[in-house]
Amino acid sequence: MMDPNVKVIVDTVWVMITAMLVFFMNLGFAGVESGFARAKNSVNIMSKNFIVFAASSLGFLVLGWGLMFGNGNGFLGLEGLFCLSGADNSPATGDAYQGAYSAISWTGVPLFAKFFFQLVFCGTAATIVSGAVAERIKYVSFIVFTFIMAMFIYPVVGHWIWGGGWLSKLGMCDFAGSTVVHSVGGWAALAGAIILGPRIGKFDTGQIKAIPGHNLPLATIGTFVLWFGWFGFNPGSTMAADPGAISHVAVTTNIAAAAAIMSATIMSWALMGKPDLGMTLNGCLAGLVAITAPCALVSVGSAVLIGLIAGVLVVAAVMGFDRLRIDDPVGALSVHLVNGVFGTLAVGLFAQDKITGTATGNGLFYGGGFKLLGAQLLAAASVAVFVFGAAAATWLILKAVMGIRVSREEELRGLDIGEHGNEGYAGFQVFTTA
Amino acid sequence: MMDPNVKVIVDTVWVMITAMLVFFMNLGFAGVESGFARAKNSVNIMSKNFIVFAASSLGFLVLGWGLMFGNGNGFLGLEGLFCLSGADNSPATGDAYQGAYSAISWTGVPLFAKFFFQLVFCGTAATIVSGAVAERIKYVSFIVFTFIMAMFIYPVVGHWIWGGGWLSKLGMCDFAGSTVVHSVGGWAALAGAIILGPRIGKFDTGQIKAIPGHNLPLATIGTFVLWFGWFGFNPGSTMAADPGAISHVAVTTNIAAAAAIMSATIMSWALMGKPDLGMTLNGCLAGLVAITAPCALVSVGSAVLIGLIAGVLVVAAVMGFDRLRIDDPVGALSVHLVNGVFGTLAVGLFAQDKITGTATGNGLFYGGGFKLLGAQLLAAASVAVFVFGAAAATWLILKAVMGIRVSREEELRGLDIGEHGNEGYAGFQVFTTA
Amino acid sequence: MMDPNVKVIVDTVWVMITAMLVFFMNLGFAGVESGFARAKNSVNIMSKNFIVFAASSLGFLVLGWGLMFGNGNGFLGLEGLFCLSGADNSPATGDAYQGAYSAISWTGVPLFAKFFFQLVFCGTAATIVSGAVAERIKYVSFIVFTFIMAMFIYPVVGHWIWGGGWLSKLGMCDFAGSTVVHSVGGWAALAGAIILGPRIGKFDTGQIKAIPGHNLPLATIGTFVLWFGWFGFNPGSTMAADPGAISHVAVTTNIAAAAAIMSATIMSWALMGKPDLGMTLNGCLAGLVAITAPCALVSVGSAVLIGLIAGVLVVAAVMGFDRLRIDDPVGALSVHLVNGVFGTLAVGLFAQDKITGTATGNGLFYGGGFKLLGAQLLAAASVAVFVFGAAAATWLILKAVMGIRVSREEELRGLDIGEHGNEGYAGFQVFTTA
Amino acid sequence: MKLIIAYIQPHKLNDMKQSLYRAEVHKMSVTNSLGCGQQKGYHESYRGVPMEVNLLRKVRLEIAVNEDFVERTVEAIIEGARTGQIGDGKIFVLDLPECIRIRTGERGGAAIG
Amino acid sequence: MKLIIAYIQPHKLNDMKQSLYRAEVHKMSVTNSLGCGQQKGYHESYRGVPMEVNLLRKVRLEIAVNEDFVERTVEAIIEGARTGQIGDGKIFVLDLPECIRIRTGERGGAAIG
Amino acid sequence: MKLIIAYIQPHKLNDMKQSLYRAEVHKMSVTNSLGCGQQKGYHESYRGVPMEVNLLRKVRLEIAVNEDFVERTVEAIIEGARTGQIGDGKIFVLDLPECIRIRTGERGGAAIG
Ligand SMILES: Nc1ncnc2c1ncn2[C@@H]1O[C@H](COP(=O)(O)OP(=O)(O)O)[C@@H](O)[C@H]1O
Ligand SMILES: Nc1ncnc2c1ncn2[C@@H]1O[C@H](COP(=O)(O)OP(=O)(O)O)[C@@H](O)[C@H]1O
Ligand SMILES: Nc1ncnc2c1ncn2[C@@H]1O[C@H](COP(=O)(O)OP(=O)(O)O)[C@@H](O)[C@H]1O
Repeated sequence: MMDPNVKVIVDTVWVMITAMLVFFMNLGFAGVESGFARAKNSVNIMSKNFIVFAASSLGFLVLGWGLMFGNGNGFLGLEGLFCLSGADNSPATGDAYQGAYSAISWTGVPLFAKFFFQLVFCGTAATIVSGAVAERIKYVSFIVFTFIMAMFIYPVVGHWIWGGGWLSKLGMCDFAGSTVVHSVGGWAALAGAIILGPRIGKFDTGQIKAIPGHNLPLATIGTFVLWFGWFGFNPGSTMAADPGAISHVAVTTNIAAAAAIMSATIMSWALMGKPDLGMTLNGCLAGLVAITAPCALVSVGSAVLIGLIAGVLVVAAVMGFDRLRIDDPVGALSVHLVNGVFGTLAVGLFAQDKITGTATGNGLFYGGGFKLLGAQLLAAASVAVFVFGAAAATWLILKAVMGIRVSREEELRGLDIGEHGNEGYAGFQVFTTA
Repeated sequence: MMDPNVKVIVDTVWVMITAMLVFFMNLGFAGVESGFARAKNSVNIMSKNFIVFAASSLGFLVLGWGLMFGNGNGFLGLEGLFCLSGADNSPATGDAYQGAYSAISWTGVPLFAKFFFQLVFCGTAATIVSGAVAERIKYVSFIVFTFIMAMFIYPVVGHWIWGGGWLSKLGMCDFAGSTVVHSVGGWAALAGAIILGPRIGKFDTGQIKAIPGHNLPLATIGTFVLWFGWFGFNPGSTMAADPGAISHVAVTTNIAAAAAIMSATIMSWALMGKPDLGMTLNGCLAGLVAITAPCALVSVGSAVLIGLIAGVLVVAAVMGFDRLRIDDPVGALSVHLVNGVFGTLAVGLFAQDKITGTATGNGLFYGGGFKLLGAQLLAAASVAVFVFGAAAATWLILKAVMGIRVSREEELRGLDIGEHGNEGYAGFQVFTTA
Repeated sequence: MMDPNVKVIVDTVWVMITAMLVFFMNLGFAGVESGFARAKNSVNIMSKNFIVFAASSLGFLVLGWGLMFGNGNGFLGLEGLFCLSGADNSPATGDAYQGAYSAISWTGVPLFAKFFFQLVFCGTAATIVSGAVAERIKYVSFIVFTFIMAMFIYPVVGHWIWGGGWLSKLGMCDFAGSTVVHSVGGWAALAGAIILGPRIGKFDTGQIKAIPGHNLPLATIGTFVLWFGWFGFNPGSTMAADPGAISHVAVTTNIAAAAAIMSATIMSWALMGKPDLGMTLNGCLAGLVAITAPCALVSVGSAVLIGLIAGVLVVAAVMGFDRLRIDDPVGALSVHLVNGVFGTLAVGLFAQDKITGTATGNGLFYGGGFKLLGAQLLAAASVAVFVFGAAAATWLILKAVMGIRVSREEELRGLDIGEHGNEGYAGFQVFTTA
Repeated sequence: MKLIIAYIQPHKLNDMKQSLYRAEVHKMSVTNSLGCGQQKGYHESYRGVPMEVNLLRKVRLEIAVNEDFVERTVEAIIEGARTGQIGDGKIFVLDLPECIRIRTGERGGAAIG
Repeated sequence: MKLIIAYIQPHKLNDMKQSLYRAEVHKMSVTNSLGCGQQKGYHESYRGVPMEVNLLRKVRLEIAVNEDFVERTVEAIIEGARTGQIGDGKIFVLDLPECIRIRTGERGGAAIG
Repeated sequence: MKLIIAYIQPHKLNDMKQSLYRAEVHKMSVTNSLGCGQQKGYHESYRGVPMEVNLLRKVRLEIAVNEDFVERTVEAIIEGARTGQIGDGKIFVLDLPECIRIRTGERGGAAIG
């Protein structure tokens, strides 16, 4: 047995560094979302993506953490609710742990390390919403919604799955957050996109109009950063420097992304005649989202399959949401919602018990029958109902109270001038006809 | 007691990785500064921000390190001055250490690890100047100034505070460099901005004219990178993988940034009617600068307060420097100087003895009386006098010898063509009327 | 002797984190290459740089790794060729190791950690080609070539030098890959650039025409990211958290870059009258490439010299390739090929035996005579012959089978529209006259 | 022949293209422009400094037509561009003595369309 | 009516707007343009390759005025744009037979201002 | 005097500058423009949505010349810009009653060159 102090140190170093990488994903989201939007809204999108993490940081500290990890019932945390105020003797683990946050006492790092790592995940869920509501939402309403996300919606689901709640008790397993982070963000985004309605011009004339993004190089940079950050997101979710697990997760994560890039590119090549860069980028993210839940629970071969499927799904979904007249400027729904759900189910299909140590039982394809798959399905469904419902309610209340959509004039001229009084690219000649 | 070899290894890994993150901040500064400037000067600003770290690397190696950490008197290092040539038996620490650089023998990592970590801090101080003198300074003069900064000005102050000099002996405490790095950079920048004078058109007609930045998305990307890098800057300053300390510092650092983002945004919303993205970004940096000195010495609650104040200060300062007719295109003074000083004093107010192990005594608000606050005040004042004086002298000499400002024609056409013969965005239609 | 488990853990953490940094270099290449190209080709270049790592990931997994590290003869790996299928008991090292990949059993990390680290290096070699063939190559042909690179060309050379092949047996030493990665990429790029021919307008009228890059800030951002990533590339190549070695390598790597930045800038200042930002950036990369092989084998002083020379070489080479009418839009040949070769030879000149532990014998300047230099020369030459030959053959076959160059009309209008149906900067007014 | 120059609100460009097509005017040239007119512009503040923006984004059209097309073209522009609000823009009609099609060298009315 | 087209140095735009306001000319359209004239341009080198830049950034103005405003407008432009150095630019005055205000349909002189 | 306006394919700009220099026409102004003409444009798809691009990138030239230069200028433009393919562009020639050189105040033919 190795020196326990050393283990705490190395685990903490690993958790902190991977958490920093996940934090860095905020830059990635900002790049992707503003790159896929129009120049006249670039400042607004940057502002949203920037302030969203500030709001999450405050909201998750004040209440979110407590609701998510506080000892409580199957649905909510109840102990040490506010500002990490609960008793805690971290890094003590297992039975040695005494405190208000037992659900996360399996990892032997200081409380603040746990908090910081969980905080960056909360921020990710909140930022996903930003993309789907882009180019038309009121800045202030978005900020308020972000607080609701970080303080209530995200932590409640988090409690169910990672906080010792009812879903975890049913054996549902979401290793790094395909459901907890991505589909939670996705369902909230869907509610927002539907309630806001499409951007002016998107579906006006009956048929679907393309609204090209203003800076695809920026979107590409953003996607690279997200891919990079995912090496914190997934391998870091071990919350311990376990050599076998972290290297396995890094490889499955990367190969799923690679496979999805290929299948999404080929798919768009086939369907549209040319390989659309936007689809290639969305494909990468789709693969990463899909492998997030299973990354430590499946083999490298399964990861390739999961990636290939994710890449096909995302292209179909982007086109599908347009057909459904749901306007998602950056493809956030196709990436995070659709593939968050798929990744969650993929665990039920491809999981191999203890492949990196985590006991999950086998998935359907490995003789585990429907037990695990059932739990995953139930989780996906119940999260859908709760998050979509809660988010829709929140959006509708905000709509009634303060309004959530900018005026037609402002939308036409651009939210940069309207909401911020700034121009994204002062001096540049930009056609703002669309 | 844990295996000392292991401690050296883990500490070195931590120090090296966090140092790399701090290095990465160079990208952040480049993005923020060029984004806030005009397109016609973007190449010049990128060039300055790029070469500044090369110059610092050479200058700090040749002399800076020796002056800063060499054994000497209260004001200067005298032993092993040049090129790390002094005797040294790192990673030996404390009494076991024998060598020319005793002041930094408290950390048990190899000499080169100490050097690399300190080098990236030196580079940060030098790069701060770049923003305040942007859009009008001669490239060559800036390069020369950078060498002076890295070889003399920065190391001298560094010796006073981190090199066992007179201020450290008085109990002054600057954990990660609000004074050593940020206000040193800030005072040098102030001297430069005053001696250079404002950009053409900024204050010409008597009143203040706005000169919008050309690429706010780039500025936002840059700020995200700085925020990311700060997780190396502050937690890394433990120079040891101390689980409790590094996780505490990460949380205080992040929450101060979040609080400052909020207060700066609300402040600009209130004062200007709309939330200016530039102010939100400056707010983030202000919070980070302000928490740099106290990050390991104060509670999370205090960090929130410090952040809130920093956000308000930076907005007031940006508007104030305009009123004073001091032209700082990117807000470097408001961020690094004003909040560097504030952060230094905040230690004297909010410090709680040994909160993460460092013995500082309590600050004023925690019953420590004026002892610590006094030392912090004295440090802030003496650094102001020395750096402003030394920098002003340097700028004036350079002005006499080689000139420091480009010609009027060149400034109007842009420094990209004038100084480099390049265009930042060849092919793009950019209005260069302002 | 320290706890072996701990060593495995810390080494794995180090290897994984540095590998992530190397992965991140993909963003850097994308930024540099598209920034130096024209706006009308920015989407295509981003697409190439994005998909190249996906293709490498799949290709290296399927076959590349096995050819490179599988036990075999001096020229090829033969055991465990496909999909890491060979027997392996990593992290066992030395004699304790039993498996198909003995050549890399010197590092005590899990197989997947070895694979992930080697994969990101393979990706780098493949991506180098992208820059030299930019603005005229067919997307599909580039993708096919990338698979050939990752599955055959790169692994074969890798086997010779890092896989226990004939060159390693001759005592040739390439610490982090000046030859294995950079000159391999460079020779393949040279073959491509020659066979493709220059871009329309580059040499048409007999004399050389300048084709300015469309986004130098983006190119600068990219170079910063590469510099950052190199701290994974070189220090990580220890594949073990050896405090002395990693800190030494970080310092030599950084100082060589700094010196090269200075010499390249001064050189372009002298030759062209003004300091061209593009040359400064290429200078940085040149220094990094040149120090890649010697980083752990030479002193800091030698690193400065190597950097200075690299900076001069790259400027001369950029101008030289133009004179030779070889069109390399981003300077990939001058950076990776010329300095990859130079760095390889520099080991033979400046190496000091065991300076960080690796036994190389001394270089020429340290009394080691021509032994080491000879091995380095032989390696450089044989790699040149093999890679240039293999790549040229591949390009010619692709040319015959599917064509490698886009049509004149497409090249004039831009590959973004032609190959992808996208615009990089929709809405922006961009002159596409050149 | 006449050369018709029109300044319109950027977001009306698509509507106007439609109305021109309906009027069988298929050829035009578009540039973007900044305009200063009745529309007084707006006040913003950048980093705390108030700034008055009085050059607003407009789109400039140039359409060369034969005499008999002038009126329908003007009407089509008005139909497509009009909102009734200040800032709608202006149409200027110039005489166009000569017009040449580069491809064929045709001149005059034949070259217009 | 006349249509006045002027090419000036970009950095003189603000001065010129002032002088036009003083001359009570409040309406104008501005585009940016590249110009090649007496001003010979400059030599640069990009990555070691010399390049001759002879298309310089200029600003193009278009101002439609009634006859009685022509002279004062021209003078105002000269006053605002002149530096006495090569590159100051040119003014071109065209006849403007017709002018229509899209918002109201007004025509002729009434529509100009 | 005449004011010659030409729309050409962007990539022909350099050839045309050459042919104009040969014709001793050294002064011109260039802006970029989007054009819609015979050239039908092209179909693309963005994120799976088909889009029809019918405004193509063109370059717009403005050259003021004295009467005796008109023909050679027109020919030089045709020589430089012509490819024989749809999309080559158009030349429009307007009367130019007045021309002023801002620097000197010179007027008329003297100010053109
Ligand atoms: N006399 C003029 N000369 C040149 N451009 C003009 C003139 N009058 C109007 N414009 C152009 O038309 C645009 C709209 O004019 P404006 O007066 O705001 O519209 P309206 O006449 O409907 O109030 C202006 O922004 C400007 O670009
Ligand atoms: N004959 C012309 N046709 C079109 N544009 C012209 C002509 N003469 C000058 N210009 C425009 O005016 C600008 C300034 O002309 P230039 O000859 O440099 O000024 P100056 O006459 O003061 O020397 C040129 O860059 C060009 O844009
Ligand atoms: N009647 C017109 N009015 C304004 N611009 C025109 C007109 N006809 C042609 N153009 C411009 O010339 C360009 C080339 O015209 P096009 O008809 O495609 O060339 P071609 O006549 O050789 O087929 C168009 O894109 C447009 O910018």
